Amino acid sequence: MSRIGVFVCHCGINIAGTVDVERVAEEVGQHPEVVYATTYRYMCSEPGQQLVRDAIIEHDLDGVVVAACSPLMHEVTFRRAGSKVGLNLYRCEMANIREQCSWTHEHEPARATEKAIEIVRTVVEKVTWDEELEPFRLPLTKRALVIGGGIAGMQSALDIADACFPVVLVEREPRLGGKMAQLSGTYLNFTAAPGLLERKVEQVLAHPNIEVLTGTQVVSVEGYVGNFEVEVSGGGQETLPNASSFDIGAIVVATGWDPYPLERLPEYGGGEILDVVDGLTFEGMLRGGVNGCQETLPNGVNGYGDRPQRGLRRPSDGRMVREVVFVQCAGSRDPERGVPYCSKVCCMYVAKQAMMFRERVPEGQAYVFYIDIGSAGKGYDEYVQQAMEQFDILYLRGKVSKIFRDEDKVAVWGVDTLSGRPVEVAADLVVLATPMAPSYQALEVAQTLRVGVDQNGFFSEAHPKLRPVESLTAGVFLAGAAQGPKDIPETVSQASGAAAKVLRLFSQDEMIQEPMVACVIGQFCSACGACVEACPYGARSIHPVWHIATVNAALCQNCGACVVACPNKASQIRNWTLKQVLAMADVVSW
Amino acid sequence: MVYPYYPGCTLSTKAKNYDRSGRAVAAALGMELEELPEWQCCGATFPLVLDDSMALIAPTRILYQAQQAPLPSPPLRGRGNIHPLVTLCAICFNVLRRSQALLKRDPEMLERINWFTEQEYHGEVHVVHFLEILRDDLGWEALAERIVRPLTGLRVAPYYGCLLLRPYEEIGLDDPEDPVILHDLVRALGAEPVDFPYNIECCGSYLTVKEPQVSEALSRDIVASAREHGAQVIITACPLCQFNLDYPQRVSTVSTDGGAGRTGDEIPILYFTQLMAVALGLPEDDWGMEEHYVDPKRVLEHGLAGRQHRAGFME
Amino acid sequence: MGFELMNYRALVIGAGIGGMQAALDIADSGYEVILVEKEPSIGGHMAQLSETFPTLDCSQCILTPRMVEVGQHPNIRLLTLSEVVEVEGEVGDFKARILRHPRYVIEEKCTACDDCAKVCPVVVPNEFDRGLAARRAIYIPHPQAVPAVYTLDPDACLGLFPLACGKCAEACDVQAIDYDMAPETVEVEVGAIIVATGYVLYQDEAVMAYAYMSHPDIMDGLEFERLLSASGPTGGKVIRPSDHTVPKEVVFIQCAGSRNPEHGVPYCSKICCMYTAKHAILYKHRVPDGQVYVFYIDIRAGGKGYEEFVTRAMEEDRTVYIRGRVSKVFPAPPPPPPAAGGGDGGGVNGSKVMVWGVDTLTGSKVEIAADLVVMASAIVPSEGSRRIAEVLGIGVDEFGFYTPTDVEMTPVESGVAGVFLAGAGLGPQDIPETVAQASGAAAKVLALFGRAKVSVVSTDTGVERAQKALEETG
Amino acid sequence: MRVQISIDTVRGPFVRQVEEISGQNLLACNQCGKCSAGCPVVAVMDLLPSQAIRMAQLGMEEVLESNTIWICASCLTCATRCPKGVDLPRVMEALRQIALRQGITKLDLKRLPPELLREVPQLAIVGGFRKYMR
Repeated sequence: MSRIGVFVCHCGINIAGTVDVERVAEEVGQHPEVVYATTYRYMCSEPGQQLVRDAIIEHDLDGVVVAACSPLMHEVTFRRAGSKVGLNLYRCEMANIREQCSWTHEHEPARATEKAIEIVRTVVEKVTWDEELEPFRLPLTKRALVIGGGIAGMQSALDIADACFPVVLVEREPRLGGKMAQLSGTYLNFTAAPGLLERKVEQVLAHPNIEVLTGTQVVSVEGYVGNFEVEVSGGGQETLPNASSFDIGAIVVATGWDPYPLERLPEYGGGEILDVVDGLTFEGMLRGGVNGCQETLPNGVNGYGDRPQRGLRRPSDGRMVREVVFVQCAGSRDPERGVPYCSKVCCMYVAKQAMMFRERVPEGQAYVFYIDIGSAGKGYDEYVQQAMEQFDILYLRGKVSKIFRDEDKVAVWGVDTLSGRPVEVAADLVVLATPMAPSYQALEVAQTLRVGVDQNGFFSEAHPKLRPVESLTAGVFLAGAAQGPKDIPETVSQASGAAAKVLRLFSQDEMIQEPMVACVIGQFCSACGACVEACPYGARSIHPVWHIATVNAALCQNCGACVVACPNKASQIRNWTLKQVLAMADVVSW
Repeated sequence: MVYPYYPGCTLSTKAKNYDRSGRAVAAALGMELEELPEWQCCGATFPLVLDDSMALIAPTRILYQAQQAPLPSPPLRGRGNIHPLVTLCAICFNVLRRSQALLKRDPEMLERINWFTEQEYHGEVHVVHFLEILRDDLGWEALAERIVRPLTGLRVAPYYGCLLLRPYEEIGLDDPEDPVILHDLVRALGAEPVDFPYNIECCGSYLTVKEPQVSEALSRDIVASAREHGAQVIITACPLCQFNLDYPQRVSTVSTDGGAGRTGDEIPILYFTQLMAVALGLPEDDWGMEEHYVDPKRVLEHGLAGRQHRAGFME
Repeated sequence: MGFELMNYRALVIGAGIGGMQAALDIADSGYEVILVEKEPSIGGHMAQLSETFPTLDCSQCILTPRMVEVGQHPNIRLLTLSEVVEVEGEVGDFKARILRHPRYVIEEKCTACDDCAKVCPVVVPNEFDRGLAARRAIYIPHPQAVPAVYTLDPDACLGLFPLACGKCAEACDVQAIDYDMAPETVEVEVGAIIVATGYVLYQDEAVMAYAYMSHPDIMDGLEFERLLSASGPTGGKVIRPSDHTVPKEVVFIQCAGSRNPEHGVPYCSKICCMYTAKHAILYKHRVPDGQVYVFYIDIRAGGKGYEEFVTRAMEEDRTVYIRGRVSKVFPAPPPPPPAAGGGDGGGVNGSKVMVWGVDTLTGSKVEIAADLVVMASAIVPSEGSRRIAEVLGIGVDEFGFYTPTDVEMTPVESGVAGVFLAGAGLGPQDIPETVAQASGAAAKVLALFGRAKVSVVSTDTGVERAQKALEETG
Repeated sequence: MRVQISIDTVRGPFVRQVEEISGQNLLACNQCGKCSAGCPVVAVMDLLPSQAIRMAQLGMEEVLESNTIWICASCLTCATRCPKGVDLPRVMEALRQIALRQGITKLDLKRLPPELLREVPQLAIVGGFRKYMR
């Protein structure tokens, strides 16, 4: 017989507003394995946890069911609370009567209460058969891999390396710097980007703990947090050190972004009209001399000398640009034909580019078509105001509908929704603020790492609010625009954040792993190999000597594929055994 | 191959030349456009409101007629044994194709209309524009092979207008922003397509009966744009576009604003079928050139005869 | 870089979500953290929020596990009701003096049984609920507070010196109340400091031609959060403070004080567009037949799923966005006596709040008779930020926000070695940004400690490699 | 004159009618203005197309008095480019229908030059009847 305690949480009114929690405690208290059942307003609060701890001691409990929210929320809380007074971590379980009951059946309190009782009973059945388990301890390789040598990846690498852990920094391009190397300047300091970046690049290259592999890509990643085996390939041309495979403990993904293809904007003449360019191309033009990007130095870092030159020539015929039109949201905020999201950085870089243009071409005029000016944050709105007030940039609120070549001009058909007038500008050059799209290799990297991406192809963070730099794959962290559009300050902060997660991981001497993994009941196993084939993680094999299936606990992710595949019911998941599942199913009134 | 064909009102009256040249061209290419035995006006506008099923009755009757016609053999490419209905008029095409699409996705509406009309329309007719047959079934190369009088050097501006292209979701004939089908046709005829930015701008459509000055202004902009880009001829697939672009040029002062308004600046507006008839070497009777306000013959003859003097027609 | 002395211990000032995150990252890495919070409980503003954008996760549900984690962490020493008053020394060897205000309740003894508050005769507005509810002089800010202990508010109490009442001590079974508790100064030695003092909402009546304080049915965004919160004073029911009816028409005014260099602050407060959209959605969940209007200048929805979230407020919850500033908000004259049988209560009995604004898109002046007006007030640094900056010798801008050495390249570095910055004290930012940045600040501390721990073997290999790489790329 | 905005206007019968007849969610429009920017006939409209839908959003029935809804030629340029997938021609048609159903007639063929009337294709007249009369 077990001695199980059941603790039903009100969660304020979240549960108690719908479910009769007292009745749940009372009904479940009748169960033969349950020796104690009670309720409390917020079980997760400190007095609530104290109540659980006290009850474990007082009633000599060997199993606990907390009927409250999702286990994702508080399983760790209560397991930790129980373990303080000697309860085995794995004999403490959550019964989710909030997300799966009170919240979904708000309008049927009576039936919700019945359902809550059943939910709690099923978990009581599970705990009855739960084994006392102990976590595994695994070795940990304290070397980090950073994928992407842009500003994000370099910052992460520096922070990790500064803490004296070795870092392997892999960059697909022949040199470090990423997109920032293509910029003319950053928002707040027009001409500083090349210099700022150069210092960062030098720091990385000079750092004794960072191994930089440019012109290199990650080709395969095996293993798991703390113990990845990473293979990289230099595509032949670069000189790689002998080892093209590394033992890695943690990975930071900083693959950045690529510009949205201009060709997808046919109504703007994208890809067809030479004088319709995207923001990144215009950065190159500003960075270069009068003739645009041609004067960019081969190292890609610094395009012009001490002073920017006067004038700017356009790509098609080399004529001097006098009037330039910027079109914001060119492809973004367009769920119908472009991308649904706001690209976040365009409002600021357009203001910057327009001001830089005016510096270069004092007699010129810049127009900006916008829907909303998204200059959010301290100093940002002021920056755009400065563009309007001091640089005479004309902002027009309205989306452009059509752009076409009109003799030697580029005709822009727009609207000013504030005066209520359609407007037409005969421009020399048009800059489309196209959205930041995920790097063209992001999907490939995601698949290699087995990390999720969102519907737009950006890497998914573990939680949008509280775990913004972690992926859902243990040991893989996210930095920079790989996770979503971001400007440089945010990228740098976030890249350091990702580094913190790596440092936190590396602060341990060994890894702790959940013990709820697959196991094999030896006498049932016929060594048929079905589980080996079914396992997506390569955790199963047939023992050459004993000739039964075995489990590599470090690789097992507890997915259950082998359980389904096994014809003999020999493969089972610890604490999710068939016996338990059937006992739980028996409770439910179908 | 015999295809059921819906000419529509305008092609039976004011735009007989479109109908005549279209049938002649089809015949020359081995196709027969067989007029539906019984048809009525399609209504000229696809109902844009959700609470007006009456406007769907006429198109449905027409679609029903097509459903009753014998299947062509061989069928249209990729259409198996679905009954086709060929159109030339871009407006009729638009109304019929959209009506067909609506009836297919809204079985309730289909049932209601069938109840009204006391006919059993199944909702499966493929409304096809003759241009699509040329592109998808005949093919531009095959067409080019049949050309006996290549229009080499003739600069033709394809004007697409609205209803041949939009809405893309239901019409799907070509890229709505960057269409090429008429360009390709022009190339197949040996002529030179002229790209101009107004080629998908609206001519004003039926505004011509309410605000004629508005549609005239729109049309002038379109013609002027084509002219600026060096066009000698504009082709279209829509009788209303043809009228709206052609009619304002009837008087010698083509344009009152801007410089390009002298006599001799007029640009003939042809149906694509007329241009095809010329290139296929069909008898002049089949061209139907007499109905135009701007006489096309001058440009055609000159353009065809004096190919080496092509610059002479440009300002 | 060598270190003469390194205290492997960090001081984190401010225990909102930023400070908590930084503290956890450092503590989880095996270093000791002193976490100082001036309020009775940790959690900061995030604990006050109802749900969070854009996922509508319940704020307390995701926050309280973290709070508990902080409260129970073996490496975190939590000092609430405390302020850092003096810091001397330098990186690796800071000495900080921390003033601990008396709680008058012994933390180790209090069981949060509420017996004391039951007998306390004093009723004052509850700060946590932004004054929408009352508390006693002895109170706990909210049930999930960490530490989960009561606090005696000496200003509200009838009198401690001499003791005027004493009822709470009588009621306390565990003798946790100590009226003689005195302020105490704690001195700690730390190697690094993270400043995460956060923000408050701008509350200058002069800015508000909107008559903010004069009308109970005009409130700021945090008050509205408390109204929406299931654990708030109304249990999540949206009712008007004035007459407790359900408001049927709610006007939200964005940029109330922000983007207003003449009468407020010139900067954009960054988070208001998103939380206002959230308010609109949550209000509609609670009052399905209600109508929301949002006055805005620009919609700033930069972030993952943000644009889509605002779209949802418009399309699904039918929020009417009106592009234009509000010029004037004033109490409407009371309505004429209702005709017999008219009105079902919802806002009809009470007076309305008139909102005069403009729709710049049609070019018309508009007028809305609202039941409730919510203002997205500007975000300003919390009160103590200038003083903290002085104590630490770090820079602030004209508004009191901390200034990093380089906003773009070193956004969490203060300029004083060993002192790092995180969160809204640097400028308006939302939760994920704050959390990422706080981890970023933690990374700097971890790197500092890590570097000091490992004796760096300086070899030429790094320099050689760098030179080689430069040659290759050059 | 201040425009009174309230539930009675923004959720009033006019808004409902426009949405029902057009099948469009008026509030899906975020007023970016791309429709107005590309409209071929905007020059002679007294309201921008985006302003017409704006007035419909706010329940401003005066939109029926504007010439914009009658100038719109249903060319579908706006619908093709709208980033939010709003079918503005349907909204315009709904506005026209509401006006027409109130008994307004906008087409007087007698006012047309007789030579134009003689020449104009049939479908222009049929279309005109459909669009401007009831």
